Amino acid sequence: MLAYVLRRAAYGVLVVLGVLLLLFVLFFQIASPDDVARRALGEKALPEVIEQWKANHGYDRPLWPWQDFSNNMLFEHYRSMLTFDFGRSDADDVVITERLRQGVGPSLALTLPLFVAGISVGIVLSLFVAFFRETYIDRVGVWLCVLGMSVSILLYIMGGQLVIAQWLRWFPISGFDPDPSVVGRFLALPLVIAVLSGVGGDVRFYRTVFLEETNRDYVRTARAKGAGEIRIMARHVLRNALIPILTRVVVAIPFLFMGSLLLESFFGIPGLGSITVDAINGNDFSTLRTMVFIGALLFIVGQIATDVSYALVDPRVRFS
Amino acid sequence: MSAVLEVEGLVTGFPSADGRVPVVDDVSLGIDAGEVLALVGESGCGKSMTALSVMRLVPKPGRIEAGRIVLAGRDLRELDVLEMRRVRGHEVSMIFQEPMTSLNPVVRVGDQVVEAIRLHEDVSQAAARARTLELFGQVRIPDPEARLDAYPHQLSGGLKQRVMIAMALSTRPRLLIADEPTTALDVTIQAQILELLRELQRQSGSAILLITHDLGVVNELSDRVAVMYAGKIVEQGSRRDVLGAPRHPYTRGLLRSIPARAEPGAPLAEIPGVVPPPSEWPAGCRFATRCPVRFEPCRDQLPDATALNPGHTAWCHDAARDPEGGS
Amino acid sequence: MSAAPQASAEPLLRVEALRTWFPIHAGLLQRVVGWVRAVDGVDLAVPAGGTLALVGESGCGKTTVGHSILRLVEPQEGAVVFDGVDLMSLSPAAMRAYRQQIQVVFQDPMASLDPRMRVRDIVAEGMQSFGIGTGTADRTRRVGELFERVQLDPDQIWRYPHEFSGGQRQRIGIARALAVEPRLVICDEAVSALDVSIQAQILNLLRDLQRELGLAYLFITHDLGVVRYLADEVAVMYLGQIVERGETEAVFQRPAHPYTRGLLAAVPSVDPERRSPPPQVLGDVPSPADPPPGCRFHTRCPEVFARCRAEAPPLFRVSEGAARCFLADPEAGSPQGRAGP
Amino acid sequence: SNNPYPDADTSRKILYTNYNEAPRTLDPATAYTTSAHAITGNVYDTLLEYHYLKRPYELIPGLAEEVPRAEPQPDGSVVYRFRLRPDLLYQDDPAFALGGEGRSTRQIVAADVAHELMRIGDPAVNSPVIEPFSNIVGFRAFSQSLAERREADPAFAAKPPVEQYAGVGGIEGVRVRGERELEIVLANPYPQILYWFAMPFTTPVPWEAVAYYDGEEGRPHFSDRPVASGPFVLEEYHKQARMVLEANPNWYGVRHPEWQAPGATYPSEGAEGDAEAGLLDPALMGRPLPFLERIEFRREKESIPAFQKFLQGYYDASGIIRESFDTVIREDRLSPEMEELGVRLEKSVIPAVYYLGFNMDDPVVGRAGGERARKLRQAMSLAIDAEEWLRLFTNGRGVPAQSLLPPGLYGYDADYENPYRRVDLERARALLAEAGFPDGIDPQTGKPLQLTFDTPDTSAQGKLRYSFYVNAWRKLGIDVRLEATNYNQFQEKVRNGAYQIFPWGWVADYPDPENFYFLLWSEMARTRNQGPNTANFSDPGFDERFLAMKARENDPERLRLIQEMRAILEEERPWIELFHPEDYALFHGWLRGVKPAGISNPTSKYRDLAPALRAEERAAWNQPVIWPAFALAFLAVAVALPGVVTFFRERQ
Amino acid sequence: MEPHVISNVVVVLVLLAGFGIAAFVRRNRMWNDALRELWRRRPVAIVVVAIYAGVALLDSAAWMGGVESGEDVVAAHEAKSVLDRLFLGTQEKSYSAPFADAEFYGGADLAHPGSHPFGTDILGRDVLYLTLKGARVALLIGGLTSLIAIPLALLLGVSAGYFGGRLDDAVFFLISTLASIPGLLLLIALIMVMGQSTFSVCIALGVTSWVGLSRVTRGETLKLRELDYVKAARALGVSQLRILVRHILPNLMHLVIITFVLMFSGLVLSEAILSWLGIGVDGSWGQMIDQARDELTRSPIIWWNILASGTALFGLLLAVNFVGDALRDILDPRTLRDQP
Ligand SMILES: Nc1ncnc2c1ncn2[C@@H]1O[C@H](COP(=O)(O)OP(=O)(O)OP(=O)(O)O)[C@@H](O)[C@H]1O
Ligand SMILES: Nc1ncnc2c1ncn2[C@@H]1O[C@H](COP(=O)(O)OP(=O)(O)OP(=O)(O)O)[C@@H](O)[C@H]1O
Ligand SMILES: [Mg+2]
Ligand SMILES: [Mg+2]
Repeated sequence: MLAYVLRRAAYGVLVVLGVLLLLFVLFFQIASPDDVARRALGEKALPEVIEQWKANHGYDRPLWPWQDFSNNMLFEHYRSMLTFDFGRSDADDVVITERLRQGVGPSLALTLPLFVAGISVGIVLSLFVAFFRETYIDRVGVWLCVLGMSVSILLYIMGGQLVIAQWLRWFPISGFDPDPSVVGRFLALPLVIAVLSGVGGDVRFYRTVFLEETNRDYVRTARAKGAGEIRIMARHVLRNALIPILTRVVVAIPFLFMGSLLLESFFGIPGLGSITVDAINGNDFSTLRTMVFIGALLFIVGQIATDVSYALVDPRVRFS
Repeated sequence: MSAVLEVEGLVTGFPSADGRVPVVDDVSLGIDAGEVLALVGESGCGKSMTALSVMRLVPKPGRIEAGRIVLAGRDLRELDVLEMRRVRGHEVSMIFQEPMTSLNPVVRVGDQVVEAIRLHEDVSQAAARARTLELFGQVRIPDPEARLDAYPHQLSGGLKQRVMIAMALSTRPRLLIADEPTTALDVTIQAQILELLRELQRQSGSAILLITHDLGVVNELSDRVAVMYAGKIVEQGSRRDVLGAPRHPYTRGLLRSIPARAEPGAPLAEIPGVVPPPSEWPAGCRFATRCPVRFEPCRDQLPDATALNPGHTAWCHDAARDPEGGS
Repeated sequence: MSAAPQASAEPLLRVEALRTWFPIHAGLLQRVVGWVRAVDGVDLAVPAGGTLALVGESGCGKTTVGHSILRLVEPQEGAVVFDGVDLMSLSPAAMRAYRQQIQVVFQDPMASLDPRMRVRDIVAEGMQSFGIGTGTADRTRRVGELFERVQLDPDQIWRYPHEFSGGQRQRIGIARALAVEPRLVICDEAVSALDVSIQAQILNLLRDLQRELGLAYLFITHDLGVVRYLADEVAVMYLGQIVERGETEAVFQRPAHPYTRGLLAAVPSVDPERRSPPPQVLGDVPSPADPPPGCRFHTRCPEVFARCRAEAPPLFRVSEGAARCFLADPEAGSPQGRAGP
Repeated sequence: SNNPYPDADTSRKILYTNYNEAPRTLDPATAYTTSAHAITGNVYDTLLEYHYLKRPYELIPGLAEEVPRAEPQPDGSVVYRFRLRPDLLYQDDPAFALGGEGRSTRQIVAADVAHELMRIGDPAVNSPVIEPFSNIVGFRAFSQSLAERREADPAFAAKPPVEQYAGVGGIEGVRVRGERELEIVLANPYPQILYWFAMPFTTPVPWEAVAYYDGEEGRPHFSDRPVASGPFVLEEYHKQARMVLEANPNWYGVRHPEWQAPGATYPSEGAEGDAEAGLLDPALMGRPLPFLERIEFRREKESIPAFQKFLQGYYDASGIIRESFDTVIREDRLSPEMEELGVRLEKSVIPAVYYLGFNMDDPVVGRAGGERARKLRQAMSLAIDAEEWLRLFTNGRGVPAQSLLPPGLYGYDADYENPYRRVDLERARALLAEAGFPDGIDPQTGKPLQLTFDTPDTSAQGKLRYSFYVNAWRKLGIDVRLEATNYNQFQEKVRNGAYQIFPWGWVADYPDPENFYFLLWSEMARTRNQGPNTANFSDPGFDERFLAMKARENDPERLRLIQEMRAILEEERPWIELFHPEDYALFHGWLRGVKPAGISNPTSKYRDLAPALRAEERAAWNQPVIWPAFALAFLAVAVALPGVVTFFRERQ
Repeated sequence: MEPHVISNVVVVLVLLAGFGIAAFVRRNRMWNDALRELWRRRPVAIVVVAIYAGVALLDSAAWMGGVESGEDVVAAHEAKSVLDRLFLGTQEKSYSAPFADAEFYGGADLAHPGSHPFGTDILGRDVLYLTLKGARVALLIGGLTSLIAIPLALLLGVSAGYFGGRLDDAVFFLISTLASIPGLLLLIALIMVMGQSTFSVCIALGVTSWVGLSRVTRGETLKLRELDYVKAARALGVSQLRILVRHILPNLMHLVIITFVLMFSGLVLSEAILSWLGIGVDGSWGQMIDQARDELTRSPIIWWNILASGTALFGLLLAVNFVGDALRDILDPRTLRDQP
């Protein structure tokens, strides 16, 4: 088991290194440091200011090791990323780590409940439709799911803001305040919208998984034992279904990140997603590449975590 | 002896493009206490559906359409869902063909047996566990204590089948249905399982409905045999009668095509053709399309039961024509 | 016996000391931490026009032997001498020519036919590959002939596999093998998945084909009834090794290895007057990744004694064949120090 | 509840407003955007200010005791003498411990202003406004010697900046005469210099703050941490989410209300119409500033939520950010719904001009094209209907521009009509034919003349806006391709001179025509000198008049020069002047003392609000509508229930 | 070459490909049956998809000339598609509500009163026209992207799965690396690097979406490689390439089709998000939705723009999702088995 975890982790590290190489090519080779400097400083910047800025931001070295082995951007890129010393923003000189620190709180405040709510609502609803399989409830459910999946999240957000916040006035239309007395008000609407927009696809997927499981032989065995339908669903099917569901959940981690890009921007939540969108709009390459890296890192860690939790859920993996 | 299970005129059908197809058609069976009835027949002839009908576990959209299934005096078709649930696993248990997939892969095997016990008896976890341990000993699982906490994939096929048997016997059912319990196993393992079933049956006195397509297995374990072909029972009788003096041409053909019975080097007797799919069943005798001795009425007339020896019945126009006959 | 092979002649196929191990990967760098000894020193011979049956329990390596002969998996060592040529030494290109002479029929009649191809194309594929036939039309004609030969309706050659029944599909598999005019056919559990009545049809067909075409069969099965009916010689396999080999009748009448005896005893009887005695061989086959030391069978052997646990027996010659058991060791004399069963 | 603020804050005098993009820097020497000035303007006090109400703009003393007069010197130079008020304090800040153990604040002195001027001259600070200050004697020399000394002497470069400034002897034309006296010596007349002293660039900056907030050891950077001399203190600065200003207890207006200083007292006289607008409310007049306890800027990236929150009463004012004002005005007036809410509308023309520029370096549309290109530009100018554009995209907010000068500036002539700034397609077609492009056909290709229109906005809305111009030109048969890139790529193009037509705008730094005409001065050419003359316009006659105009006070001669330059532009058409935007700011009834400033000039200290009224209105406007939730739940149950019931009833 | 010529060539190619596929399907019983079944289950959805495709084709076939030189002089010199010609001269000055007779603001008379079923947009263009034009963009996004992604995914996935070893390790590593970067971020980074154009959006979408498909094909190939019929082909001496082409690829096709159809909606939805970020494709529904955002705060509200583009997007995705769903049931034996 431990060896398994280690092996997964080692591969994860390898992938992290690969991601960093990709980022390097994209952000250093293709978008050159001179461009970045000029974008940050504006056009009036004198050449010496640009040089100074490049030096301050560590952009003043040759790119590749074969140009200068001891002092090059590639190794520096790896070093800074792997030590979480992301340097300063290209756009406004803010220490990126500091900015991330500020963004993590609001992001987690949104994504964690979203994660939990999304999964649990999805599972509960899909158990419901799977339980009533082959009745009109199931069919109506699947219809609604496909319907829900066909709507762009932009429309969900715009519609949600219009109807729930503007017309019904249940929640603030946007914003964020970490003050515990009000934070819930801000998160409620994005949560409802995100869950609503994602639930269609989730339910459809989970339902397929549940149905697949309910057709397995061991379910027949359980029935032959005299177990009731609800017990079968809860005790037998759910646990087995957890395995494919876990995969889906991890696949959802970057989507969570991506979803929060939109949600946070629309709802003015100053989290990582907002920071990313600002970085995109402001051509802030250092922040953008940090966010891409963090996103990838989250995903990789999440994947390792799933594989490990697989092992916990699925004894076939645990004991192999 | 009193009948444990009495099935009368059972019809189980599936919907298809042209109406409902009865894959089990007017099947009647009876099993006495302590008796082993073997149901044999080729793949797809409806053996499993018969068994699942008894359990009322026919998969949707299949449905039991007619007939009575009387278990110890109660017609199971009259029971409501909750009552039926109490019957399953308690009065009738079932072992399936595939030990590999019939156990829940993520639950420890001990717990699966414990669940079976506690579903029907109000006993503590510990007591049920103790019973399970005892059962594991009974089914000859080596090192039962350790195996209680094993997961299915950690056990070999033979052991898994033993667990299934332990689970089926855990509530001392009146009737045990074994649907091809050894088909997936190697001969040496099969021999051990058959031996085990034989012994357990002697001890507990449960009636067993053994479903198989292997006439060897039939011979090893059963007291009486019912041969099924295309949804209908074609011959029924004691083991000796059916295997030793079969009267239905299908049973005869079946026995003759077994290589072990054949003379090495000589061509095997074969039944030409294949079992027709339900949609192509002839109106008369279902075997008529392949029968070497068919004659006029076979094609359009359903054969009646022809009693031969006491307890030996064949549904065949030929047997009816010549009750003494036989080759 | 009608088709007794000439014992002296060089067999069509000779397998010597064949070893095929599958690596088990684990650890940080997917290092090989162990080996599944699927085939671990197997010797066999299939005479031209004869039938060798390879029997054994599930997982003992029968299929791997078959695939190793065809080099569908690459064996680690050993020789596969076909018609005097060691196939192992051939380049892939040279091997290709020999593939025409050895064909295989698989167990699962559904999985062995490409569901997206018409059966005509399935059967003709080998002909095309080896340049048999002069063109598309010619090949189609040949496919029709083959269909007749395996007792299928030649009008059905344009159908897809799923439109056939299990027995018919197996006939298509046989037709595909025959299409390239092989000399040896490896039948890997070719009848196991079929009902007895259908199985009988296929067995008869295989027999007839052998007579007509002089085919040799390596017949892999676990059904001893089939073995006895069909095979001239039999090799019993246990955990990657041949434990006994000999002429079929001799092995059935006088099995020399306790495993063979157990196997034969375990076959349920179909004689209503007779039921099998309680089984002698108990327990399960050990894992080929971690075979027991000494004699591989000693964990289940009713006649095990001390030497079995310590020492791996070689193949000893017995009357008409060979057995890998110290009980058959002519030098040991009376088995001393024999432990109770 | 949809109240985005803690309920406890309801009764406090907190002004809620919003921003779109956080300022990149709050360093007064470099901050040059409206969004930055919203903070720096309130936090940093300047020597001079604008009168809050009077128009045209009038300078009043701020930290200075009075507005200095120009004192021409015999050698042609001009001296301005500033005198600071006594007893001015900075906000409390740990940085002051650098000047003496335990100190938390100190007096504001003239040397601090000089320090800031030197920072502007410091090349390392990279201030965007070096050019106007170069009029100060010795300013350029200071920059140069600083750069040279740093280059030559690494030990010098490592010293704190103040010591470096002292080391090169400061700026010759900036003389500190004691704690409160400061003299500025200009080499030549440049009357506009005083306006610069009403902008945050010239605020006193304590050297301690610059030295202390260096971004090291967890201390923020000075650009993120202003040290206030003004009415408000930056209390919280979370760029992504919010910025909070609190009243500064150390501000002279708070500590010395008895002075009745003009920069710390609500004015008692104003411009025409102010009385009607309630700006001369006796409850406000003469009262000491500031009125507000606190100002909260909340980040709103999207305009819809921001505006909705305004409607719900959670923002006190709206429509201040230029980019996001698609408001709710009908036919130039507030809609009835708005009026019902008690919202007030303040219109004001912003001293700004929006235009479409031609790159005069371009061979087709520019100088090299000679007469032909001029006719083309004239024709294209005649096709653009700015009024229609305003009607479509800004609800008519804005004054169609006839020249580059916005109303309210010296030299603006409301009666002037530019012959090329009306729509006359006939004439345009004729000009086009004269230019050699009959019906827009380029004789070289035989196809419609193809030009590119480079825009810095890739948003969908942006594309729509710019399509308007493209469609207009298509009527002439000119095929203009829209090349939308993001702002930075656009700048890249501009830097490389790879553009033909571009949209741009300019907001006045100070209310003087010089601040507009310099945009076409050849010295300011973008491609050559990286100046703001993005059209790369260069005309000797224009340059000559510009330099003359720049050096003059407002007099008839200056007016004449302005008109001559206008005539040159009218004919040459380097720009198609579009409009002068109008700011339609919306305010809730509870907000008082609001007058739009137009030019970048902080006015928060003049604002007052009535929290009780606000709380009442908010409560009335924000009753949640709950029944749909029940209806939805009922519907779901009603749909599912029969199925559930039959499912459980089903017997086999 | 002129863009409209390319576009016309593409139309011809698409039509030819369509006929080719139809001919193939007609001959191939299996696909024929599958399509018949699909038609039986989802006639409406298929018709809807066909309508969208038809509109897209109508907007792709373009030629010069035959245009009256009206207000827009340049238009006479530009190639116009069939769709353009149908809506020629429907321009108004600004907003008008559906079927209105007068301008929405100001109430000036319209040039074509009552003839705009979805109203007009701020520049007076007919919204129905713009919405229909969006179909071409949507299909272009899906089509061009899949033209990039599918061959790439098949090439790498199949060869990695089939040949295994180093190649598989390398491809698997590439897949893991690309897959671990959140799709949208990678998309954004690529577009920012390549510069924004329809083509680069499609390339970026292709690069980010081939990974999923490649993973599926690799896994399936690994499975297929071990199947008896592939082994039989190897035993018959069939060449590797032929095995790939004759046995592996056809047995992957259903997966490719299912994945593609399900991917399609993802692509179009992603484009909408990109549009919101200002890096989308010109003329897409995403862009129309984004343009309509501010209009929702106008008072009175301008609702027809977002309704038209939102509905068009929704309708296409709904139909595609329904078709994809049914296709999956029909083609994928795994889920087939699941139907009890
Ligand atoms: N879900 C189903 N839908 C339609 N027909 C079915 C279904 N399940 C079984 N059948 C049909 O019912 C018939 C009887 O099936 P059953 O499983 O009882 O056969 P069996 O005798 O047990 O065969 P085997 O030996 O293969 O287990 C078969 O012809 C089969 O085609
Ligand atoms: N590709 C492979 N990689 C690793 N192990 C393998 C592989 N193929 C077979 N094995 C293992 O080798 C052993 C022998 O397998 P093989 O398939 O040859 O057995 P068999 O005798 O044909 O069994 P069966 O009767 O079940 O077909 C088994 O333990 C199997 O798990
Ligand atoms: Mg069955
Ligand atoms: Mg095998």
